[in-house]
Amino acid sequence: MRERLAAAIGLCLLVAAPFVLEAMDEAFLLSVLTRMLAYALAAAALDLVLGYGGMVSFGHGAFLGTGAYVAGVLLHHRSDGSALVAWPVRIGGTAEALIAWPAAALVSGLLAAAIGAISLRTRGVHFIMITLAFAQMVFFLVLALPQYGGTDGLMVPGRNVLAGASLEGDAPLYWVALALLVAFLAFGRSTMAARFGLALRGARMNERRALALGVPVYRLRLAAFTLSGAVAGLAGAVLANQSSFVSPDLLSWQRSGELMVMVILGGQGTLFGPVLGAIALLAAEEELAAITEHWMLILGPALLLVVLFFRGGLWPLIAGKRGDG
Amino acid sequence: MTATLFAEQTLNGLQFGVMLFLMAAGLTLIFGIMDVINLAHGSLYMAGAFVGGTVTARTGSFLLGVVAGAAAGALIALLLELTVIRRLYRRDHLDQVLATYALILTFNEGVKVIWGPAPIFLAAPEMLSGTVEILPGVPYPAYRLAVICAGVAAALFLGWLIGRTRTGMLIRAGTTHRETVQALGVDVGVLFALVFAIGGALAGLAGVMAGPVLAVQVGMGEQILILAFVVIVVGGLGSVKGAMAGALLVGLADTWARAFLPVLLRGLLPPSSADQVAANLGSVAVYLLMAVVLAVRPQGLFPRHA
Amino acid sequence: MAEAVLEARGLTRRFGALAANEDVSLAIAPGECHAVIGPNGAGKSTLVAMLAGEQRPDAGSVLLAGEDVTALGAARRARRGIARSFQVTQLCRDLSVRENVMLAVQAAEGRHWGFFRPAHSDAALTVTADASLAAAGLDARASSPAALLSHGEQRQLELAIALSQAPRVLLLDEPAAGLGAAETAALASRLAALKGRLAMLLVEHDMDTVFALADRITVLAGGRVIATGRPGEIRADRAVREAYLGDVVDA
Amino acid sequence: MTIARRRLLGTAAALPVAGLAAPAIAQSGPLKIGMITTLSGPGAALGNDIRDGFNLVVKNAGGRLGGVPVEVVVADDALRPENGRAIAERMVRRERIGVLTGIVFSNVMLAAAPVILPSATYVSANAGPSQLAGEQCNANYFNVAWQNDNLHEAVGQYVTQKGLQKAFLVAPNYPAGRDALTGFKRFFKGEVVSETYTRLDQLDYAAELAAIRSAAPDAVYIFLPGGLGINFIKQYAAAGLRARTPLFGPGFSFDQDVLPAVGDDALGCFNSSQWALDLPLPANRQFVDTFEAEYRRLPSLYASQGYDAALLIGSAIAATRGRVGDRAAFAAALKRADFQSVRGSFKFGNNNHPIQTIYMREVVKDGQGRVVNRTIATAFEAHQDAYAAQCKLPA
Repeated sequence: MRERLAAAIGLCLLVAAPFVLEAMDEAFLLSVLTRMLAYALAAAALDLVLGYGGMVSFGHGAFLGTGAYVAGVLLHHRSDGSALVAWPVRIGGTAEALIAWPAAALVSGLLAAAIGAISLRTRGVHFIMITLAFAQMVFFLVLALPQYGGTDGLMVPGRNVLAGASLEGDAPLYWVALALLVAFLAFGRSTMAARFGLALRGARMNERRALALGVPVYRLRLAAFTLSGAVAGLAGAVLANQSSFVSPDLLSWQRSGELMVMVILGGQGTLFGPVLGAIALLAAEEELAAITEHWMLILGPALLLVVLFFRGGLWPLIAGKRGDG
Repeated sequence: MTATLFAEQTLNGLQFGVMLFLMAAGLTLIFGIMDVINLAHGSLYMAGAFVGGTVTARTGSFLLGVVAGAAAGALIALLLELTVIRRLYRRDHLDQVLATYALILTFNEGVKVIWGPAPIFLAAPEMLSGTVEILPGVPYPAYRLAVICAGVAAALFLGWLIGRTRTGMLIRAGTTHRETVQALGVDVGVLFALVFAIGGALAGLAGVMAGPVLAVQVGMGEQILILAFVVIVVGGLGSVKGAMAGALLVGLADTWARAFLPVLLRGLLPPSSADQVAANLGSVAVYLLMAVVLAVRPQGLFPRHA
Repeated sequence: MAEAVLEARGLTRRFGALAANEDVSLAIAPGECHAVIGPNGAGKSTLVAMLAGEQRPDAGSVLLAGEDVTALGAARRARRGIARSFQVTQLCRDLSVRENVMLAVQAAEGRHWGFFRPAHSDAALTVTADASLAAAGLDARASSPAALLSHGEQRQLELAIALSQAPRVLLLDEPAAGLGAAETAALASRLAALKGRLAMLLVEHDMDTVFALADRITVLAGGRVIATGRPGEIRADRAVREAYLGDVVDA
Repeated sequence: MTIARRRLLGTAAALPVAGLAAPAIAQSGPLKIGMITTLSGPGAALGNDIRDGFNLVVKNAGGRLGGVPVEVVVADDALRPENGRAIAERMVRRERIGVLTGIVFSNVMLAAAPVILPSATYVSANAGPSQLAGEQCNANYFNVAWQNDNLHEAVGQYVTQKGLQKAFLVAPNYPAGRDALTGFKRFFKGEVVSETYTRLDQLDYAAELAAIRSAAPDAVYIFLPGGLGINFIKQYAAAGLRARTPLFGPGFSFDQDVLPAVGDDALGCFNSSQWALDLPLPANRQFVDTFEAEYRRLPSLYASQGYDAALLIGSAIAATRGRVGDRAAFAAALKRADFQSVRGSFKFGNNNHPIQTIYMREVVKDGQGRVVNRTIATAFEAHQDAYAAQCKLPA
């Protein structure tokens, strides 16, 4: 009950934000919030596999970054009129979000399916490390792409349009990001309470039991991993629009680590927690960086204390209920 | 390509592998015995290099620098074990990854505060700065031969320590039969702190030894850390033998891919795309190796039996 | 004898030089309670693990209703009707008691791909699960996390889960482990009620329970089958008495 | 001089409060100049030098630039494009800062440019990517350092001048690496025996060094930024190649942030730069002396770039009497480049990138036993980058 109330209040705050900030002549903070929401979406997606599924993926940056690149590359080709694929059929770029964003989710999802298919054969630390290794592979391959900027990244000309409507400006993209996040949270919570979630969570708690019951553990996990990768890709597409820029930095292992930090900071196995974790971490980074050049010297120990002494994360403190994981 | 060049490149690969082993040995020791995954191992490596560099500069003795670097690694490791790692033994790997990730951020900034943002100086001693002709017409850096010796010595030391000594017996027993060991009157906490310090000393040693070959700078730990993880995962987590095998394999795969792929692919593809493909494959060769090994043997080459 | 529900043919499993099972064969007829006994280290748990598909035999095969299932893993065999309980209780500890059983029902149905309807309002799961909990006498604890049950309750839940899978054959690995006398008797009477309806393989140390329930008994020692027969025959078997039973009976 | 730290938003809950507490526009006080630069991670030394060089000018002038009191607002981008962009957005949109500088790395620059350039003026204190020199050049973007290709071109030119026939090229496997080698080849007339592309996280160069020995070239050219270069130079010397084949590189691989760490291993290497420690110009002498006195270390080329950026901005502030909001006038003042650059003659081309001299330097030991650069030749005079023609801005 208290958790629902907390979630409802959070939603109200996020809905009110554009109006409040507008009134205070701080509309640009909306752009900051949009970035937080995009990361929140990616962190919540990670929570699905990490918190509920018990799969500690150290490579989700690869899915986030891939989604960002798909959206960015499509816009890039659209703006200079060149072909994305010239043969056997010519495929050009597009600015339409209804095409580009599902494409981003699809490509990231397929990548996650491929990486998951191999990685899920392993357990524990091996899983952590193999997902990291695959993400590094994707990272270096993207770095080497000559036509899309390599380490320099890719400037994204303009933004997507949504069913023909412009997303320029702070508010439209904010609303879209918020809608996507809310939709995913609703879907995720419902899924985790449904049969799929029951089996996935059961397999996390006791894989041997689940197998003895005949639960197709591998397939369920692969499905969850793929879904999670796809949603992280979608978050990447939002991020590409927010920053008008995509960079290989999104695919780096530090970004993957940061997504994990967001999940844990907020509280794993809650889906709402990672949203809070994403907002808190990004806000802390900006705030601390403004105070001192040596901000990492504050952020590092602070994170350490959270891991050591606040295992449940922030959300349970508010919602009064521990997460599933 | 001549046979000499092939032999030289193979030696290069093995040499790089041994360098990786120095780093991976401590990591796999700590994982194998304490079941702790320590991302901050790279920070110990960095600390070893910085302290070793500073001591070498002050005293003019590289040997003292090596000793100081290893000691610094051990000391910091001990401090970490007592304050942080100790609380992580009964936690899952996720908590260990995150806590030690936080340590990386802290250490990187801490080193910057103490030593400044610029890389620092650390060179091989005069007597090792020349070259030795190992094959006809192939001068080889003497210092790299010293690195190989250090790596082999570390491997032998670990083998002896774990396989032949009472401490080693207790260490091995401590992982699986904690209660039995405690009943023998041995303090497992002290034992684990000791292991962590040994791991730290190895990391510090690796740091100083790498100093004359690599840049001693903030962030130097992470680059090699990821490679070291590839090494121990390929070799089989927790196995020193596996770490050696993994290190040599990764060293060879990396070096061979860079040395020979362009030549091989030029026979198959037009030159420009051959170079591009070869360079891309070379970039990911070690990760590819790891993916293949784990796909075939999910526990690595030398799995540790529980 | 009717065709065996579950049959082991020449199962062999080695760990290094040690043979945990050596050429073990046995067959469980429909409705039969087939007990496997033997001293510690005789290879009973390894046999169960191979029958359930958790371990692969080095040689030999496993047949389920005449079909070779040796190549199938644990999950696939479970879907074909092999259920098991564990010597050391295996529960989803943070799921509620009811959810543990619901998961078993869901697995028996084979439908895991529901994304929208909450499992708790899915009558296909809850009706069967609740009935099963009531039969096990656990209905009062239905919403408590499994981890909070007493040991005896956990053993009951373990059995309730296995029965909710609607299996063709049930592998019971020391179901009475750690239970008191009263609890063991209750368990025995539950199992007795299943006899004739469900084929069971019973690994058990408690000889009273074994001789009370078993239609046939296979004796393992050192990984080999040293005798198979009706309880009376086993009691009279000289080899068995020497190798194993003697200690118990005389004691 | 004061360097104020920016007030940023607090946690999400504190959002409205933070907004009320900090007024959106600074109504009075000193003129703010935004400096986004890299102060943490492996690239921190570069940003540190740019900042110190810039601050030195402000300090020497008693907290003023062009006679106007200024406040340099510094923020660390941690070499993350996203952070750089977020900081830029904050500085431009919230604090309404009109002049920004300081970004070290082109990936951060390209991420921040779309936010900065529509409403503020940017003076780059480090090398500029080809995009911003060519088609995407901008009337409000000025580069007071050099265009990425300049230093590579200079070495290509010099190696050709010296009559060296066979060159072996090494760069990381990414577009900037390929661009660098393309820049070298643009002016190199001899034979390229190999273009070797290495990993971007490469530690060990033994394989490449063996290939170099076997190819026996007349010159080796490397483009290996940051720690990669240090790794390579150390290993090149240890392999005994330094005595056989001269090693060439761009100036930043052999400058004062790197040389103390590499030491004698760099002696005898040749490199190109638009600036040098020993340039006998009064402006340069003053810069080097005051920098060393202030920070107790020798300045690097990054420091010289930060210093020049401050001088350039100061000249435009003086010309417009501090009215940086009049962007056209401010840009026009910048374009005149009416300042005494520490590198000697300096002017802007049509694309707001430098037309300048590029020197060749050799790494030597100075009188005090320090490893430094000595200027040995001039590779180009009044050199302009190859992308200027693609820029539509008027000259």
